[in-house]
Amino acid sequence: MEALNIILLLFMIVCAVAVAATRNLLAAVITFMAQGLAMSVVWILLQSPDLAITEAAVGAGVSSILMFAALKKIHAIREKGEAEDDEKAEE
Amino acid sequence: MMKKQKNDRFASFLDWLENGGNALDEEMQDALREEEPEAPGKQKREKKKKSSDKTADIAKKPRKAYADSWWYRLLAFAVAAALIWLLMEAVDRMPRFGAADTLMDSELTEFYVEHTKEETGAMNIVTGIILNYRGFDTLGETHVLFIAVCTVLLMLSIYGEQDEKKRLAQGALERYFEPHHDVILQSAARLLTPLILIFGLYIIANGHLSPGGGFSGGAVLGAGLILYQNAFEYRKIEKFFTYKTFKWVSVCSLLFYSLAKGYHFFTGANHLDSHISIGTPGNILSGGLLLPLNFVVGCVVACTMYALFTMFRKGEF
Amino acid sequence: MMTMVWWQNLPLFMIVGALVCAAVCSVLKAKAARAVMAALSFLECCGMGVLLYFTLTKNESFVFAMGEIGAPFGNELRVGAAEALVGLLFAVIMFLSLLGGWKQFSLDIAPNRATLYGSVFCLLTAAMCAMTFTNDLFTAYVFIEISTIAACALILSRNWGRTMFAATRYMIMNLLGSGLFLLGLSMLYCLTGHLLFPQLGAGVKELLAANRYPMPLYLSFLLMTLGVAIKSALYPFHTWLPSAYSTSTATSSAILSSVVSKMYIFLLVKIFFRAAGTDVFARRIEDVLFLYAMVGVIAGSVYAIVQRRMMRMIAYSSVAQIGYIFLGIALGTEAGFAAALFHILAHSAAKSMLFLAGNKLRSAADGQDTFPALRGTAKKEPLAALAFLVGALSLVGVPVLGGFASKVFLAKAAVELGGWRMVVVLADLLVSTALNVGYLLRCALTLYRPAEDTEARPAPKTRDAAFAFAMIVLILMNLGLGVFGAPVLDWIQRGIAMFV
Amino acid sequence: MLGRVFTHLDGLTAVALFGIGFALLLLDKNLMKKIIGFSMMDSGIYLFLASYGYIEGRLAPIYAEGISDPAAYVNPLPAGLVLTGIVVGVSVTAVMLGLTVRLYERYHSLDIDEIAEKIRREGK
Repeated sequence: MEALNIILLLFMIVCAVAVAATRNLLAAVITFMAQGLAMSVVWILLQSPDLAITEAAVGAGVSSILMFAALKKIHAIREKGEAEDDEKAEE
Repeated sequence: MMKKQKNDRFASFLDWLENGGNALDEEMQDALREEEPEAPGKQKREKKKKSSDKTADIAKKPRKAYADSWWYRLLAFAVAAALIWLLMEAVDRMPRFGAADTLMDSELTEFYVEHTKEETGAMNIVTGIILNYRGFDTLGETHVLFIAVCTVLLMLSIYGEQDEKKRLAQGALERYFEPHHDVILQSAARLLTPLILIFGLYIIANGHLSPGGGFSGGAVLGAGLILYQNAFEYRKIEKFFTYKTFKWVSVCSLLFYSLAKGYHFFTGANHLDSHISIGTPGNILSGGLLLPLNFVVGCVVACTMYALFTMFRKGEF
Repeated sequence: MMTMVWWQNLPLFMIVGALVCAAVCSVLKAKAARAVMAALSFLECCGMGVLLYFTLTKNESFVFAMGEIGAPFGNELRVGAAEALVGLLFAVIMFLSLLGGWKQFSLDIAPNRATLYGSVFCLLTAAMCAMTFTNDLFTAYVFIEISTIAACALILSRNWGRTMFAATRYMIMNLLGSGLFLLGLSMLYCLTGHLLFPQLGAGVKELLAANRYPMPLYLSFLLMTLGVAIKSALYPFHTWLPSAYSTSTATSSAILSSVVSKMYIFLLVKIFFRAAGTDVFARRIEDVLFLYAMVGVIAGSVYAIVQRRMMRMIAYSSVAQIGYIFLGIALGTEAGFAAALFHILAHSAAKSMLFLAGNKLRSAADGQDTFPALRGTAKKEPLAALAFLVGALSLVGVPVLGGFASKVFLAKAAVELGGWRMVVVLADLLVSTALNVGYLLRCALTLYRPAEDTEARPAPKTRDAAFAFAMIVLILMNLGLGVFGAPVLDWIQRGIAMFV
Repeated sequence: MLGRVFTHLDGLTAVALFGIGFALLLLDKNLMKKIIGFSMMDSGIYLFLASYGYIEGRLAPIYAEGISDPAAYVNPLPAGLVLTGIVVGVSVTAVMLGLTVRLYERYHSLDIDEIAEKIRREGK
């Protein structure tokens, strides 16, 4: 148990550093999601199953889904807007 | 020229100081701009433009280059390190982890463990706490979700006249180009959605008996709806879930929640009999208000999550 | 177990009523939503008034347990004279700001958004009541988040890209603030094992007496103070303030400047008084605050002086005024706290009036708020200009107005304390008064100077009864705070006595 | 100095997450990264809170058959607080995401300085 705990905690720190270092937003969101899932396992180890379920469903689940949706929206705008933007820049 | 460069660097440093890494106050920026003599400043800017063309990512203006400079990153690192060090010092001096002699493990734990079952009828002590003893916090929390939806809706409805058309066009486009025949996704969704929804309901209904409750179950329900919406067309989900459904379900849930909790607080503080029976702890139909409150919270959370996702995806709801 | 008298149930009804109104507002039509908003804020004023009357006549505070079980196991509200007085002020300002911006409301906010705005407004009212009354640190955090999001929505309610950016910056700074607050709160909880103020205070005292964990305790209070300071725009953390206040609508900026940021400060006063205690330990935190406040008073005024636009100038003057409030808190004596609370009252009354009047004048000058454009607007909007003048005079500290009384109380508190703090406070007061004269009166006089192009035809006079009513009440409030400063201060002192 | 920290790994991790998240929220230029930083900061605090509620060898706060001794369960209150906190955090994240999407729609950038620059130009 102790070993699992240590591995998970280390994994979370590595994830946090990776999020800070990466420039790819999609990768950052996915890494963050992985960190949330590790967190939910840690909470089981800390004897709080309520938190584990909530973190998996809300923290790692829905909030990452919302981030993905926002990223997708931004991507759609980028593809559509790039042409317009270039025109403006040329002006 | 050297001096100029220094000046610019100083200006951007001021910029950073002023706004903690955010943007510069426009007035200040104007003032700083005016201090630089016009012509050389322009020249320099053009020069930088040329150099920045090579490094593809760096945008059209000189200030941006500053943001990517190494010592900016170093500074961010230093802030994080200093904060972590300070907090680690504090953690080091705090009570030991996992030991039973901390002050936190005091009368409160004892009280909750001894009384939750008889007073609230919950087998899950955490549910008993958040919906009964600290019900006011949770009431506020549910309204945080509500206000978040309101704010996002408000945000999305801020459009000028000509933007309105663009927005409608975009919504239509999104509808037109959504995947219609993704077979794998659709068959998976057909199989999984009912399971996910049932699982969500299970978590909600057993909130007072086992881990879970309105918040996690509601999020699972919301995720199920999101999956369904992603796999099939909007038209299909709009048969049973539109903006109107969302509005009425969440408003009714919130009203029920506020009124029930208000009644509970009122009778509790005045020491009146609330006429709500607790039942036999351990049964599914027990716990007085806990079960309906869990359901109501679940409805609010599910609606909120689905609504937020739809708004981000379509830009409207 | 004592049962509650009827008026002691009022806090509950006010909070739950506001939450119910918020839910109802979102399904109503725009007009009905506005009516609900106005009715709710009026009723809140009445409720606060009743509470103030009874707490003062009974001369004691009461505790309202949210549920059968009160402290230390459940949530609690606690109402005394100080809470009721500050709450009354907030409720009145919200009501008057709503009235003052009534006409512009329909111009700035499209009907499809009015219902949402109504919900947000009602939730902010609920958060205001809950934060004023709560006796529980974590409840305070939850309602801080509600008011943060509500404030963001209020900033957003106008049609500009610029407001969106202002709201983003506001959110970022405020999230940092709430993060620090939450961390401080959890550290404190981990150390003492309690969340309710009375038990927290006892726990802290016990720990300090035994000299256990002094550094984490100090750090946790410091983090909470820092969080609140960021959220209420104390000087070095004020960066989000000017653009947020100056770009939103009249109602929004009045509410933001005089209710939202003051709520946090009142919470801080409660934390200091009930949890930290007023002894040597709290001193060390107050010294940090003192430094920031001292610099903030001067720096805010200097920033305000260099502004070229009226709204931004008013916004920056808030930075200086918040410096005053923190200066009072940082004195650490009871007189200092009383002076700080009085300055909350005086500044809120003056600043909301300035924002409302300023918005009116700006629209009289065709949406321009540079000083040349504002010339001669006094003729078009005499009442607004008068209100602006009164507000400016009050902030400068002219006798018979609220601002003067509060400066006198602050100086008195400093003199009582003596030492180097007295010298610093008095010097600060002198310098900043001189600076205040510089920018506020310059601006007020600009309004009365004739316009440069005399050709401009006078705009058709708009009748705006709600605005006129709000302005007159606010002017009277400023006068009242100045004339009856001593009795109000007495109420505050009695309220503070009830705190402990 | 740090002798005891290593017996409190959860606290250490929590503090590290808080620090990294704080720095991201304060100093990163990218709005999306700021939002992730905020969530990370919050989760650090929750881990901190929950880890102090834990006592070795005790059960989760759900009544088990036949055990009614208070000393057999961990402190349930931190779990309740964190539960509240998680939901509040998601709401705030959603609001920030909404703002980001709208700003991107208008200014075609996620970089907060670039947006400021564009707004300044727009104002003139």
